Order: sequence, then structure tokens, then C-alpha cells
Amino acid sequence: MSRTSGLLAAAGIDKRFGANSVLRNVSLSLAPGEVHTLMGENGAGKSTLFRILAGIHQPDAGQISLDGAALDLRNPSAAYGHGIYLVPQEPALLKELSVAENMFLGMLPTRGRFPSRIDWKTIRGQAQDALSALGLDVDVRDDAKHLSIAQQQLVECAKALLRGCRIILFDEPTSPLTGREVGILFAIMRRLRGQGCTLGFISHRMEEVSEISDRVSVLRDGAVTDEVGRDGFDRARLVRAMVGREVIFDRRRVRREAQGEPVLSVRGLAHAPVFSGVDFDVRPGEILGFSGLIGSGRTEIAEAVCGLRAKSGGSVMLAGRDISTSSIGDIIEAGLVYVPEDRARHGVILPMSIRDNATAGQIGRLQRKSGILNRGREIAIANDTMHRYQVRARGIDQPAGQLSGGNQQKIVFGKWMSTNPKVAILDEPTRGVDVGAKDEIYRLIEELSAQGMAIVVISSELEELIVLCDRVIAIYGGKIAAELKGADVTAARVGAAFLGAEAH
Amino acid sequence: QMSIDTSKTIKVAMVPKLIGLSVFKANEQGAIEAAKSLNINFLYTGPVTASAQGQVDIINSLVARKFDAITVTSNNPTELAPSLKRAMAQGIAVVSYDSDVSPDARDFFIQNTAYPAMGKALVDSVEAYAGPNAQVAILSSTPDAAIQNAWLGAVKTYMAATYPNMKVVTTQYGQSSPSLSLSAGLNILHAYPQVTAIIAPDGAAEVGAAAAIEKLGMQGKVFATGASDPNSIRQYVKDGVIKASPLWDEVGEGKLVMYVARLAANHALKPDDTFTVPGLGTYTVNNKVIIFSEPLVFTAENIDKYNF
Amino acid sequence: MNSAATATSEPGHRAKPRPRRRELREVTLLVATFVVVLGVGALRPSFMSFSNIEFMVLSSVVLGLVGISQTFVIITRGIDLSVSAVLGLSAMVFGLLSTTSSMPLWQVLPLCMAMGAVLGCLNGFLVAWLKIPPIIATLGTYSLYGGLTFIYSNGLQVDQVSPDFAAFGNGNLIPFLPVPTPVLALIAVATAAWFVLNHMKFGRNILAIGNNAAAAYNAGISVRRTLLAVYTISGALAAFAGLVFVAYTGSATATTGTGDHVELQSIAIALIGGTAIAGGRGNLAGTVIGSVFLSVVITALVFLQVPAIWYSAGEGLMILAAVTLGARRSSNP
Amino acid sequence: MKYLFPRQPWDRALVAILVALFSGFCIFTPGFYDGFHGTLAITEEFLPFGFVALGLSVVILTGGIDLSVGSISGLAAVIMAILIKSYGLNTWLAVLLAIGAGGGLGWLNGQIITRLRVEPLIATLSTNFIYSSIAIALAGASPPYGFGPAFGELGTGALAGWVPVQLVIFIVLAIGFSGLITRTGYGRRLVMIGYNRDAAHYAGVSVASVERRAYCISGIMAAFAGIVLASYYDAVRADMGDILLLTSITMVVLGGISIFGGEGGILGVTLAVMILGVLRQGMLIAGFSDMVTTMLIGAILLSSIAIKNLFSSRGFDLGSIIRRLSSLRPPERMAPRS
Ligand SMILES: Nc1ncnc2c1ncn2[C@@H]1O[C@H](COP(=O)(O)OP(=O)(O)OP(=O)(O)O)[C@@H](O)[C@H]1O
Ligand SMILES: Nc1ncnc2c1ncn2[C@@H]1O[C@H](COP(=O)(O)OP(=O)(O)OP(=O)(O)O)[C@@H](O)[C@H]1O
Ligand SMILES: [Mg+2]
Ligand SMILES: [Mg+2]
Repeated sequence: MSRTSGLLAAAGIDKRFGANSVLRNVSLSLAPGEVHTLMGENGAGKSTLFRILAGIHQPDAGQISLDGAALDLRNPSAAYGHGIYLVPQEPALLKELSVAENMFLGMLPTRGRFPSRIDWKTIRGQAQDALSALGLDVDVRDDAKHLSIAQQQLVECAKALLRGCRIILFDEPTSPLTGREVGILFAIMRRLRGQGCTLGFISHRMEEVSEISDRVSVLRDGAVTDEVGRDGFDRARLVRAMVGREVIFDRRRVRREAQGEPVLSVRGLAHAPVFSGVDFDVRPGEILGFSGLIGSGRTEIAEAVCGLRAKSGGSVMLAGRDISTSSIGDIIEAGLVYVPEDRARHGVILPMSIRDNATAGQIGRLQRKSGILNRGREIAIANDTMHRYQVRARGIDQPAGQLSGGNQQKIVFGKWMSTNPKVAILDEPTRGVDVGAKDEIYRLIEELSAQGMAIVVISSELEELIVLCDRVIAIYGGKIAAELKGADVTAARVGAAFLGAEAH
Repeated sequence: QMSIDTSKTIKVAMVPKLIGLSVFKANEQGAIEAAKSLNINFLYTGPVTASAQGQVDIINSLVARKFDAITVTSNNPTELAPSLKRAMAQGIAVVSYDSDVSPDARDFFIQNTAYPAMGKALVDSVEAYAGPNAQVAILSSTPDAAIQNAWLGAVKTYMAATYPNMKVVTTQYGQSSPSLSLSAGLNILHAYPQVTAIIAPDGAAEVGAAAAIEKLGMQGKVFATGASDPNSIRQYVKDGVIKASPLWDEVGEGKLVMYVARLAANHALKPDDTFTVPGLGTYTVNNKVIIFSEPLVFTAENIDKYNF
Repeated sequence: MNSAATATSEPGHRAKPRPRRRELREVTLLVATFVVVLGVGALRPSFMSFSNIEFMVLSSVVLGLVGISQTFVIITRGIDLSVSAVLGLSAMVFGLLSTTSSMPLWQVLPLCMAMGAVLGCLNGFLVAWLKIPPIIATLGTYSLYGGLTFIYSNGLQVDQVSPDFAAFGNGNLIPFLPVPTPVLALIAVATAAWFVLNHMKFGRNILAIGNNAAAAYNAGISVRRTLLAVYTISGALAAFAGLVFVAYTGSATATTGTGDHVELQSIAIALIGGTAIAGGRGNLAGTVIGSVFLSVVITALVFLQVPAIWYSAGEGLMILAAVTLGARRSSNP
Repeated sequence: MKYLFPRQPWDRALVAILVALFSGFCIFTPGFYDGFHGTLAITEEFLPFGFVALGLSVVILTGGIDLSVGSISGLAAVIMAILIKSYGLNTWLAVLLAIGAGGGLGWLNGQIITRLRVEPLIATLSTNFIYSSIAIALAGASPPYGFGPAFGELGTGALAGWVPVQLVIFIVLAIGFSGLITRTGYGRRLVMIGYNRDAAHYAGVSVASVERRAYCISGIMAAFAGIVLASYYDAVRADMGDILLLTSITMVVLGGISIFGGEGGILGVTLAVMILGVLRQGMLIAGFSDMVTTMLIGAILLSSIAIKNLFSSRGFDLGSIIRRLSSLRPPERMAPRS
């Protein structure tokens, strides 16, 4: 690894994808011993900029330099050569390989001359140590496909450390993490900063940004609109720079105790050993929160409720109808939808157009008797989704894959909401969504709930649950550990509950 | 009795079941020789796999290219008929040889050798060594191979009539593939230890059967016969795995095919007729069918006289 | 509802690590093979004779060799349909060479592998550089190489090979060990392949590429060169299999390999063996046992005196049974 | 009018190739142009491949494959022949039953794939073996032939002595399939599954039933191709369909349908059927041997897909081609998208 002090600078970077100009004359410099944060709306070009710095994309114009010396980052290996590592926005671990091997991917140590064999023992030992240092308790011999997204994210961090990289770029590392894991990650970042590493960071969460950053640059539409040091942090200023207008926060919804018959009621739902004995009700107009640790089984419970996953027992009643054995299509038709957390895999079909994605949840309804789709209604639905959620796109015929993560999320959200469900289960609805859009989505959730929709929000963000929910259920180890309502829904109580501390 | 009019150059194509098998190659060898003396512009063309569709495509292209005569040994008697009929309708002479097509789809058919004669030759070839009580396994090409089935029919008739104690214990297929024939041969020898003779009326099958016998060191205990060109089986004949193996002179047959094609294109041959081919002999046409020869039985003594 | 809580362990610690479930397809197959051998052997004792067992193993060698290289290719999320054409070309070229020239085997062997490597290399180039989906690229070269065989052979066929070759195909390399040379070759190749896949960087890179080529590239693995190498090896091994084929059977025609659909068979045994068609996971032991299994099944049908026309149905059913038995069930389609 | 001209660049390229090939053969190959009907009648030689390709397209769009089409068409033809010859059934009734049998065989493929969760490749490879055994057993040593002139019209007849019946049926079916894929809910589901089956599942699509129907369609089309072949030859053979598979796959892929599913359309497949068919027949008439023709078709498949890959992201206009050739930088890798 080259011994540099680690001042990584990009100057005058231009980048276009086809006709889409993503970065325009962007300059940025990351200094050693600092956490430099990039902020910006979805699609502003943050990930693209980091990818250029890590050698994954090549800029169309501009210059990257390290300690003043120009770098030619033709591919990611070139970047590693200079000690630059990107922890990607979506962790890309290799599913069928063990965790340990994933960590050493591309640099497997060998022993012996010829044939030089891979030194599995060293790999396992070092990998286990590196993960323990991050407080992650997994068996490194296990296949990576068994890890949750959060665990994968931490493994990515460990990979950077193992490689001895001194310039580490974190692209939205915290979005799949809960508060506790964020704490661990920040501790690691502080330690690295103390050691003089150069750290890049992307996040949409204002609190995190003010907690960890030494310097913040704001990108809007592919150009830097503001750069402030630690002393100049001002939430309003940053948001204005990002969005280009004022955004009012601190709008807290009046917490209500919903009355009336439950529209969704789940009893004794079980699928050993993941979850068991899950009972809960949701009433029309109510927003119920699911909190819990990563891996506590919230996603599994939600998927089981919605018929997406096998269950070994229990009943699910929707508006008085037993849907425990119905097919997913029928469940959606009956008015229960699940908006999945893993957007790229389950939410959006990247190569298909926005129109096709927005209407994907209700093909049956768009079909005439003859089986032919009603084009007019499709277009109407797609346009409506684009407007309602303010999707930034060229038009409804643009492939969803060309949108930024946040805009994809809006499409996903719209896709299920346009089926007019009675109950919606939203799994991490604002993951990777920028401040403006997040606010937008909160407003929409509240609006839908005011119209009488029953909503379940699964979130790892404490703030989100507190802002939105009337009632919060804490899941621990696949069981309901606590239920909080009314005045009990406070940061302290919810935080304690999902750690299992509220167990009676 | 007649001299052939060779004044006009004609185009004649020979379409084998597939290119890449030496039996058909031997026909080509004879045909090329004859074509020179008959003022024939000769083309040897066939499909790469033994498919009727491939032959049909080729026949259609020959029609479009205005050939004067097409000679063909067919993968399937009926599938080729429509395109051959179209060729005949355009005045093209059609001569089938080796494997026939339906009679209304060709002008003449040259049968290698009469079916009963071939059946008799095959049975006699094993009886002489494995005895009249031989337990016979049959290794053919495919279940619906027309000519093989005709021979095997003759084999069974002759066997039942002449050697009532001879028995066919199993019938296997080698798909005309050397490897599958070899496997089938080995399987026969393993699974049916009582077998003392293998009748394999197919080029690849006979070689496979002989190779199987040799691999298991059963020379002298099990005898193979079949219908293969001498080059393929020469070694096995010398090793004594194959004592006698009937076929016919493929090179000579190729010559005859060209003669008949020339005569047919000249409209000089009647459905029932006789004609003489220099160097081959006199042939009778019987209801458009010409029998090329009696079976020619290859043995260790005579095999070196033939090279095809 | 609070009463449902029973969690007691430390926060953040998973109650129990998920049990590591490994599908041991090779074991299932081995058991299945033994069941067939013993079952048929009970009915027809000669089925278990040494010579028959030797034959069954021997006749799986060619397929086993091709299956091994096919396994490597499938791990990369690829497929190589041209193996049968390469096999046929090699069988033809070296079969004819053995009859027309007096080249000794030790010269022919590297020549053969080199020819296969060149053909495989073209596949690799098409896949890795021109980004043609492997199934298409190798479908195209399948016709190309098949055509070359016809051009080269010009209608000739191989009926007999030199004694040198025949000894290689049938003899025992080690005199006191009653194992035919081709079987030894298969064992050697399989062992080497296992070592490469599990203990060498190259093998791990292949697996990484099969899992996620983009991520592997980002991790600094040269995806293109690795793919090129995989297809090159596939070609070389297919050519070697062709040589073994012609040495063992003593014959070759222009449709050797392609006519027997070695490409489909080799894919079948790789998949039977537990290699995932979606890439990223391979099982070499499964492939080798799978090839033996297939040849045992076919021979068993003969011993059971099933009429010959039903052999391929029997084969199809056994393949289905082999992939269905003990297969992992996932909850999502 | 707008709808008549293909919008996808690849389809346009295929149209250009077809026109060039066709006129090239007409001008330079004596015997190729054989009057209006005679030239159109060339399509009779390759449209059975096209019928199979249409059905196969549906399966490949889901990301699957059907290797059993060859044996299904052989088996269906044999079934039809036996129904006519041994049971004296009305010809057209027998045809319907045989097509139904093809659908049933395809449906069985679908069942094996979706219920037993066997990979399509291996499942249809196995059933290919099984179906062909059955066909051989049914056909016996001398398969039936001779089904009468009325039946022969299907394979060799011409409407009003002009347009081959096969061609008319193919065009109607191609339009139907195109509509099925682009206009119907079923088609939309099919494409969704091809691109991302998990996402389709989450959106409430019953993946298994869509797939089962796809294999059923493929079986029906394969059976129909077998019937057309039977009519063309006026005879059946158990292995009659064996040649169909590889060429049909080539047609589907050359037509622009991605072997990984989701992408592509029927127009491209239709054009590819015509291109490969005309090319093969034209080359044979021009005097090339079967072997050279086969090799050349392989080479054309490879080079056209390579060209398509190199240019598809940048368009096919001259400017981008020049830009492409002048910048030799390796194509950018798609990074995992955020
Ligand atoms: N490989 C690509 N091909 C085409 N367009 C791309 C590609 N990668 C990114 N884009 C486009 O570039 C723009 C910027 O994307 P980028 O992922 O950098 O945004 P971002 O700031 O990281 O947003 P988010 O906060 O949602 O992750 C988007 O409009 C996106 O559609
Ligand atoms: N290493 C592992 N060991 C055991 N079980 C695991 C492991 N990784 C994942 N799991 C299983 O998968 C589930 C984790 O999935 P996931 O993290 O998505 O759950 P979750 O509760 O939805 O959390 P979140 O939504 O916060 O990500 C756990 O419930 C557990 O059953
Ligand atoms: Mg991003
Ligand atoms: Mg979750």
C-alpha cells in the first residue's frame, strides 16, 4: 500500500450516461483525518461521484489526484492500489461463498510455492477477528447468503479495513442499519479518523450527518451547491442547498388511538425458528410501527402475513376474511399489500419502464375481458404516480433502472399504493430516500391513513417510528416483546423495547 | 446391345443419406470414375446429419439449379417423395439406390442386392462358425431403418425355415453411431452371456459389435457379421472376430448408379429392360427395379482385394 | 401481548446460528448408484461382475471429462454447447492422424490439447470480449467446429487406430493395477479440477465470477481473462475427451460427439451432480459420480431386458429422479 | 403507418438484412427467383422452424428453455398419424387431438418445472428423452404415411394458388403472438417474470401458472410444427422433429429475445425466421453445400449478436458506429445499481 497522507481530490469532473448528464464540473477534496459527507437529493449524483473516485466509473472530463499527484483510476484495482475503497450503497457480497472468502475476495492469501494453495486457515482467522472487532457475531464459514443486509454492510466495512485501505468511501452505509449498528459504525469511523484515514460518507439522515461529519458538501443536479465545515452546520441551510427551497420539518402528527374493528388481525402466526406466537391487530386509519433489531424477523413476519413466505401456523384475517391460505395475487386484490425492503430484488423491475412498474401490482384489473390491457388506464396510473410522488424522470417510458435509488423507491411506493389497499405494510419505506422525498413520503403515509387506510411501518429508524406511528410493536427474536402506545411512544421507550429490555 | 449417347454434358447429383460415412464415400468413388466416361458433370452433396429434411432442402436446391438427374439414397422413403415428385415433374430423372423411396417418386431404383439373398448371407455367415444352434443378438441402427428392417425380416424368415434351433435373443440399436454401437455391443455381451453370434446389418453396428468382442477377448467364442465396407472391418476380419461379412461392391454400385442416371436422363431406359455396363455386366430392369448384385461375402481370403 | 416476550439472551446476539445446511448431492447420487448396482445385481448377478463394472466406469470417462469442464463453465454462469463439436473434431483429427502418420502418443497429446485450447479460446473471446451470451456463442461455434470436422474428414471416417492409441484407450497404465488408463486419466483430471476449484486462486475467482461478475470485477478480479481461461480449459478438456474417445472406441465419424449430443449430456450430468445452472456453485464430485450413474442406469436397462426403444425414456426418468430426490426446496418460486 | 415500421433498432437492422439478402439472392442466384408463388413457396421449407420459434419465444421470454420441442413435434405427428390410420379418425379431428396432446406434453413440462422445481434445461432434456421414446414406440418399424390431399394443403398448398398456406398461418400466428406479449396481461406477466421473477412474485403474479402456460404454448406450437411437417411430407417419423430445436433457438435469439428472459419481441423473431430460412435455401440454391451453409449460419449468428452487443447501447446510426470504432476503451461495466 502506498504511503500517502491521503488528500484525495477531484477537480472539474463531468460524467454523462448516454444523454443524461449526471455530474457537471464537480470538484471535491477529501482531507485525511476528516469525515467528509456528501449530501443531496436522490439522483443528485452522489453515488456516481464516489464510484468515479473508486475507479468503477471513468469521468468524461476532470482530474483525480492524490496528494497532488494525478491518478489514473482505470478500474477498481487501480483504486485499491492507491488505498481507496468504496463501501457500496447496495452491498454486493457473493451469495454462495463463505463470509470469510468474501472478505478476502480478489486478494486471497496463498501459501506454498507451486502449486500455491489458498491459506484457508489464515483467511478464517483474520476474517473472524476483523468481524469481532466490529462487534458482528457471525460464523465466517457460513455462506454470505445467510446474512441480512445490515450484516452484509458491516462485512463490507471489514473488507475495507482488511485491505488496509486508508481512504474509505461509505455510500449510504447507514440506511439499512438500526441505531445500535450505526453507533458501532460511527465508532469505527471515529477510530479510523483518529488514525488519519480519509473518510467519505453519504447519508440522507440529518442527525447522523451532524453527528459524524467534519465537512459537508451538497450536490444538487450534478453540481456542488454548498460546502460547509463543522462549525457552519445548519440544518436549514443544508436542506436549502440540497432541495433548492425551504422544507419545514418538525411536523408531528397528532397521535391517535384508532377505534373501530381491526381490518387486519393476525393470530398465533408462527414459522419456527424464525418467529412464533405473533398476534397483532391494525385498525383503519391507524399507523402501527414495527421496531426491532436487524434480524429480529420483522420482514419475515410481514412476508408471512402477506402470503409471500411459508408459515407453519396461525391465522390472518383481513376485513373479516381469512386470507391465511390465499395466494399473493388474491391478497393484494383483497386489499393487503407489502412494500418490500429490498428494492432492487423485490420492488422494482429495473429494465422495465416506469409505466410497467407502476402498474405491475394490478395487471389483473387493467385487463379487459379479452385479456388485453387497458393502455389508457395504465398511462393514467403511471402519470398519477409520477406526479403524486414527484418522481424525477424523463417520462413514463424511461426504464426504472435509469433512476436513482430514491426515485426508484418512489415508484415502488406508488406501485402498491395505486392498488388502493385497505392495509399496507411498508418495510423500510424511506430507506435511501432523501430528506425532501422522505418528508413527502411521511406526508403521503399520513394522508393515506387519514383516508382510513391501515398502515404498518417497519423501520429501523427510531425517529421515523416516533414521528409516524400511533402504536409501536417491538419484535425481539421473532416474538413480540413489547407494545407501546400513546404517550409511551418515545425515543427512550421504543429504543429500550426493541433491545428486549421491556420484556415483562 | 446399345451404346449410350454421351454427346450432351449433363449435370447429375448424388445425394447420400449424409456425408461423412465411408460407405457412401465408396459409392462416390465409383460414380466419379463413371461420370468421366459418361460426360457427366458430377456433384456429390448431402446433409451433415441423417435427416430427411436436410435431403429435401438439398433436392429442392438441385431442382432450382436445373440438374438433369438426381440420384439419392433416402433417409426416409415417404418424406422425400414430395420433393422428388416435384423434380420429376420438372423433367429431372430420379434414380434411387441403396435405400428406396416410394415407387412413384423415382424413375428407377437400384437395389444393392435382393433382400432374401442378403438375409441368407447374413445367417449363413454366422452359422458356419457359431453353428446351427447359435444364440443370436441383433445390433441394428434404428428401429425404423427401412433397409435394415427388410434385411432383418429376411434373416428371421430364413433362420426359422433353415435353422429352427437358432434363436434371436435380443435386438439392440446403435443409432449408426460408433460409440453407441460399441456400448450396445458390450452391453449385449455382458447382459446376454449365452450369445454366440451378433448380426449387425449396419456399418457402425458391425464395427461396434466386432470391437466389443475384441475388447472382452471373446474372439472365437462370439462371431460378428453385418454389412460394412471392407476398410472398416479389415482388421477384425484378419483378427478372426468377423469370419464372413456380406456386402456388395459399393464402388461398382456407384458406377452403375451413374450409368442408370445417364440412361434415365437420356430417356433410354424402359421400366422393364436390360442393359449392359462395360466392366460390370448385364442388368435387368424389373418394374423399374435393378438389382445390383448377389451379396459379396468378405472373408480373410478376399478382403484385401477390395479397397473402399 | 407483551406477555409474548420471552427473549432472554444478550441484545444483539442471535439466539442460535442458523444450522449450516449443505446439500450433499454427490452422496445422494452415490447411494442411488449403489442402489441400482445392488438392485440389478441381485436380479442379474453378472451385472456386478468386475468386467461389467469396469465397462460401466470406462464408458463414463468421456462424458465425465467433458462434464468436468462443463461444470467449470456452468459455475461462471456460462454454458458450453460446442464441447461436442470440439470432441468430434479432435477425435477425427487425431484418429486420422494415428492411421496416416506414425506420430507417437506423447506428441499427439499436447497437440490435441493445444488444438482444443485454441477452439475454446475463441469461445472465451466471444463470451468475455464480445459479450455474446455463452449459450449463443457456443451454439454458433458448435456449427463452426462441426463444419470444420466435415471439411477436415472430407467424408472419411476412422475405423481403427494405431496400437499406441488403442493401448491408451484400453490398456492399463500401471501394470499391476487393474484400472484402465482412461479411468486413471479421469481420476487425475477430476482431482486436479477439485484442487483448482477449492485451493487455488483461479478456482475461487471462477466461483466469484459466477456469483456476481460485477462485484468480482470491482474486487480486482480480471473477469475477462478468467472467463477466457475457463473456456480455453473447456476446449482443451473436450479435445482430450475426443482423444480418449477415439482411442477407446477405435472409431470416429464426422458426427461423433454432436450426433450423441455430448453437449446436452454433459450439461445434464453437471446439473444432476448438483452444480447450479445459475452459476456460482459447483460440485465436481457430483459431476463425476453423475456420469457413472448415467452409464450404470443405461447398462441396467439392458440387463433388465427392457426393450431397446425405451432406453432413452429410462434415461430421462432417471435424470429427473436424480435431480428431484433430495433437492433443496426453496419457499419462493 | 407508424406501427408498420419497426421501432427497435435491432428490428430495423434485421429488416435491412432480410431485404438485402432477398434481393441479393433474386438478382445473383439463378433459380432463386421462380415466379411469385415459386419464390414464396421457399418459405414452406423453413416455416415449421418458425412455428416452433414462436412458441419457444414465449418460454425463453420467461427465462426458461424448452429442449423437448423436437420430440413433442415428432410425437404429436405420430399420434395424429396413428389416430387417422389405425383408428380411422377424421383427419382434422386427429390434428386437433394431436395439437392438444402437444399442449398436454408442454403442460407436463411446466408441471415438472414448477412443481418439482427442476431447472427448465434439465427438465425438458429429460422429457425430450421420454417423449422421443414414446414416439419411437408408437411409430413402430414402419410409421404410417399417406393422409390424403386435403391434409397436404396445410404444408404445401397455396391460397388462391398464390400465397402458401403455411405463410398465411405463420403471419396470423406471429401477429397473434406479438399481441399476446405486448398487449395482454398474460404477456406483461411473462415479461415481468423474465426480467425479475422475485419482483413479479411480490407484485402478486402467480409465477408458476404463467410459466406452466408458457410451456403449454410451446408444446402446442411444437405439435403444430410436427403436423405441418407431416402434411408437407405426407408421412411421419418419430425423430422428425429432432432438427427443429437448434435452428429454432437460433431464430429466437437472432430475433433479439434475450436468452436470460424479459427482453425482445416477436417481430424480431419473425424477421429472424425469414432471414435464416431465406439464407439457407438461397445458399443451397447458389450451390453451397449443407455443411458450408450450416457453418455460415453459425458465423452469422455470432457476428450479428456481437455487432448488436457492441452497438446496442449506442444506437446503430453511422455516427455512433464511427465513434465506437475510434474509441477503443472497453465498454463500461454496469455497476450494481443503487
Ligand atoms: N450506470 C448508469 N447508467 C445510466 N444512468 C445512471 C447510471 N448510474 C447512475 N445513473 C443516473 O445518474 C444519476 C445519479 O445517480 P446516483 O446514483 O449517483 O444518485 P445518488 O445521488 O446516489 O442518489 P441516491 O441518493 O438515490 O442514491 C441518476 O439520475 C441515475 O439515473
Ligand atoms: N447469520 C444468520 N444466522 C441465523 N439466522 C439468520 C442469519 N442471517 C439471517 N438470518 C435469518 O434471517 C432473518 C434476518 O432478516 P432481516 O435482517 O431482513 O430481518 P428483519 O427483522 O426484517 O430486520 P431488518 O428489517 O431490520 O433488516 C432473521 O430473522 C434470521 O432468521
Ligand atoms: Mg446513491
Ligand atoms: Mg427487514
